[in-house]
Amino acid sequence: MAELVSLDEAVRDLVHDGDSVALEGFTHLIPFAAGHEVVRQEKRELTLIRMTPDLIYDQLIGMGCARKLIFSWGGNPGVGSLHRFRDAVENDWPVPLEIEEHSHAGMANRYAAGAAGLPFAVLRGYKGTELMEHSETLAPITCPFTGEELTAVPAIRPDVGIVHAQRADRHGNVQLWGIVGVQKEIVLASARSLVTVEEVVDELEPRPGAIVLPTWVVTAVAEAPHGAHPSYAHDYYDRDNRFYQRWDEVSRDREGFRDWMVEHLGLAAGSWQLAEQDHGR
Amino acid sequence: MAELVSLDEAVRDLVHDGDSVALEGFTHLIPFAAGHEVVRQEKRELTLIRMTPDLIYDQLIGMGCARKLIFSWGGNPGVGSLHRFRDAVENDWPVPLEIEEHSHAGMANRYAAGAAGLPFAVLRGYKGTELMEHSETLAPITCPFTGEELTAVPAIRPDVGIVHAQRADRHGNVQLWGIVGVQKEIVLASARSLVTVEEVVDELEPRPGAIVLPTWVVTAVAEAPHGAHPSYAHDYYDRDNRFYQRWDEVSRDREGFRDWMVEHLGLAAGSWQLAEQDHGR
Amino acid sequence: MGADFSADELMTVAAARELTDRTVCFVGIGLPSTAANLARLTHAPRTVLVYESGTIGSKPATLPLSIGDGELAETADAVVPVPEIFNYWLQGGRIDVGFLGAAQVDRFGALNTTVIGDYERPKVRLPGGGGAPEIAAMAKEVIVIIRQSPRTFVERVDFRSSVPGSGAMVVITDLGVLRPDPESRELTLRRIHPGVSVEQAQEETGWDLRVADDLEKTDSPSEEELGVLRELNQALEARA
Amino acid sequence: MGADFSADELMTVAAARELTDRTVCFVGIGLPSTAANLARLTHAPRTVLVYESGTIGSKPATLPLSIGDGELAETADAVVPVPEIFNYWLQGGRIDVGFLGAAQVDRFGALNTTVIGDYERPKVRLPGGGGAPEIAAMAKEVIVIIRQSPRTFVERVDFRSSVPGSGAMVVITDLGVLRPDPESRELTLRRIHPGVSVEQAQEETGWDLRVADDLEKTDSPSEEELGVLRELNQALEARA
Repeated sequence: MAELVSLDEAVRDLVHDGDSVALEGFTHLIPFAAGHEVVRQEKRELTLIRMTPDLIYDQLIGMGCARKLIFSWGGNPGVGSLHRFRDAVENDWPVPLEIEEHSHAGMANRYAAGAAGLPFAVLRGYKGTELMEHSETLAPITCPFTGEELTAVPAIRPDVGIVHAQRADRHGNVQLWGIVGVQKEIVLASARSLVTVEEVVDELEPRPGAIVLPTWVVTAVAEAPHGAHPSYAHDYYDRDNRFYQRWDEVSRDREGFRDWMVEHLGLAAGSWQLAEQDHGR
Repeated sequence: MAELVSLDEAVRDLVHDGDSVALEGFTHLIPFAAGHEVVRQEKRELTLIRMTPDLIYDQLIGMGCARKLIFSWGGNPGVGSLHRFRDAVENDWPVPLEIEEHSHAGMANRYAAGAAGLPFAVLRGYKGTELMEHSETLAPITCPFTGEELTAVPAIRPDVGIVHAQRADRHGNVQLWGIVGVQKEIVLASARSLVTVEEVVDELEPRPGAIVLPTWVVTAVAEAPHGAHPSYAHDYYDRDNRFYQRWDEVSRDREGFRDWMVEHLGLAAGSWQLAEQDHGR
Repeated sequence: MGADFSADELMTVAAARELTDRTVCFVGIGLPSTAANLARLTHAPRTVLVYESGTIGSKPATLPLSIGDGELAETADAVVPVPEIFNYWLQGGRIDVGFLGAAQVDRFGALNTTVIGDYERPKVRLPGGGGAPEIAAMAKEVIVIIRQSPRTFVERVDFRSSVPGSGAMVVITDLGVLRPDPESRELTLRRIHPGVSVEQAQEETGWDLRVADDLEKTDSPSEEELGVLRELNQALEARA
Repeated sequence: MGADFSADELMTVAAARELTDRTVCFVGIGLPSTAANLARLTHAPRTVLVYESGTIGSKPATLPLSIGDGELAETADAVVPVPEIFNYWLQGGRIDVGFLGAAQVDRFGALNTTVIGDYERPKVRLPGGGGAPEIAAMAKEVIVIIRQSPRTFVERVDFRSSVPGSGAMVVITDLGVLRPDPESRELTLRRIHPGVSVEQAQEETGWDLRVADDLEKTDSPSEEELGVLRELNQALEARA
């Protein structure tokens, strides 16, 4: 049964330094508020997992929370680069970032395998791509019936899965609708899960296109109104496209980025002035 | 784009002697009307596929339409045996019936693999069971990452998939809700598909729990009101439990069964008086 | 056997008692469904019922007649496709207790629901495995409900349809309750129903039945248990 | 290049023209989405748009800004989970046309969207493969939209992010339209845009570009095409 707790309590209890953490939400319901809380609590050495590292991962990476990123597409959708992600990969700033790279189909299947209690998933794909040569998490596999060669990918089972949803009831049952992405998969694949919601309601009235995650597969539910901003929550608020565009400018420069984060997340300034190492080449 | 046609035309066009045909619907929306039309048109040598051969398969088997059955549970739910299925397996009446037997999980995954364009699926299961020894459609498979041994099952891709749904619009888009079973999987896995519906409507208003199969993945839609009776159509009519119970008596005896079918399906009597062979032991 | 309740009633009550509250149960139709709903309506109100038709958290007011009754969907927290129920929910390790029936059980808990006689030329063709092979393998605990006789309790099943996984197992019969010995995995009589003798249990077993040193006795069904159970069954018969 | 339309406009129109009606398109954001919607609003009204966020049959009135805009879900025939869109719909072989962009394309149609420079120590880290590797492999036809220059049309891509499958391929640039030679699979200039010379196309290619014997010329965008396209783009800018 999920506990209804505050967001800071949930992050404190569920996310530990060194954990593998997936904050998911495919273009919709991206758990920004939860990610900001991870930044505030200065979690370190995380393995961050996400199909589309969005602005929230740019922020986590830029604030030095991550040592590794597992992903399939790392850009600012419709805008361009994620500058903090690039700076980490290209220049090891603020700390080196190991990457494990897949395609969307590969990531989605890795999550599904995790949810299904399987050690791996099979798909057509990756064939002829150079990802096959750079990855220990891709392997050929042969169909025992047809002899055809396909590609296997290992299941992903994060220590913590974090998603945002529209609603929960007071028992901790969670309801979300619109683009449902991989929310269910990541909650089911993770050892612990946190769902932030726009609101807690008395009753989850059935809605077209809605899925429900029963309380007994969720570890904690925390109310976080507007918790997906600047992404959106279907039927609650729209995507803040201007924010995505402004981020290109805000994040381009290390100092400007840090100042913005300190200001907008209300961080104690001192703790974020990391000793910067010269990782330039 | 699906064509809207009459049921007899749809069965005539889509189902041919010798085809593999899956009439699916897990306990709900079982396509009885379509199955009866297959009986009426005297299709022969079919490979029938279905997780839970229900009364409709008992009827198809008893009328000599099938040469093979691929299934996972062959009983009259809550009542007992399917007598025609048993008579075919035990006594080869009216014709011998080859069987290919799986578990529910295996069948569901075989359909899912068919829908996903994969030659096989992987699951935990079957281990230690005797099905492994009696099946050419089960094989061990080793996880390339962990070395764990699991079970592979080959995809099922029927020549024809037949399901029943609540509604279609005039473009042939199909909507169904309640227990959705494996309806989507079988339509997507099949080379051709027929969906019978309770009614054709102008607009498919969104409904909680409903799924939509777009017209361009369906071959034909045929209106067949009450077409799932004696199973049920959620929000249209309930399961006819008495029919299921009466079937036990009706189907117990070969003559009585044939008489019932001739009478209730309005069959021309002559064509069904097959030369009975003595397959008794 | 007491005069105030039938053997089936006792079996159902004994099975219901195996369920503790907040348990997630994967339920088949028939006695298992009756037992799980009896538990939900008596001592274990927060039992979560999962049916293989894809309904999660169903709270039927009356007993379903088939595993896919409309009421199971209407009262569920979620309805998911059948591949998902087997993959994400059962295989995903989320099921605490799976209920199974069988035509035969052997000394080590293998179940036969497939054939009596030879597989290729069976004397009796039974329905088959259905969801049972994976339920037996994946549920954290398996509760088997079966009437005990030399024909059902056999040294060797005619066909191994399902075999126990790494989870716990309990076999509930009309005579008593059996569990595998922790070492040998052999089914051992742990509890005996009121009015049944150890000799009787041994006579109705097709192998040399082991009996626990600390054999316990099943409590007779309480008035509440019998009352709820009979109400459930009467409502079921009225609808059938 | 004509004075009445930009190179991007011409590219988008040329891409839209590749779509015949009733085509099922797997669409990414940016020029591909613009081209597919342009086709839907002009000559191919029954084009089915599938976005990798899981929306099937979206009919947006305005161009989406991200691949998962709410309007895509609201106007869709169906919204499915992301694993399903890749497994049942793309891998299932149901996509007629997939649109792709890239930073580099090579002589044989391999695409790079991953890095400029070395993979381990990249000069420029690009977003990566996303949905492209499977789109390239599984769609019946792949339309690549890319501006042509010696830096983008390279003899050898820095990283093979996606490689063509067994389907057809067409590469649409600001200079012309290329297709693989049926025998050698080498990208060959098949059509040239108005105001562009063959020499110019060859200069902007990092290998010795083959030109079709029957080289065709692209028609200039029609008034209708330009009108609809500009309306789409203006509405997009107003919302951004």
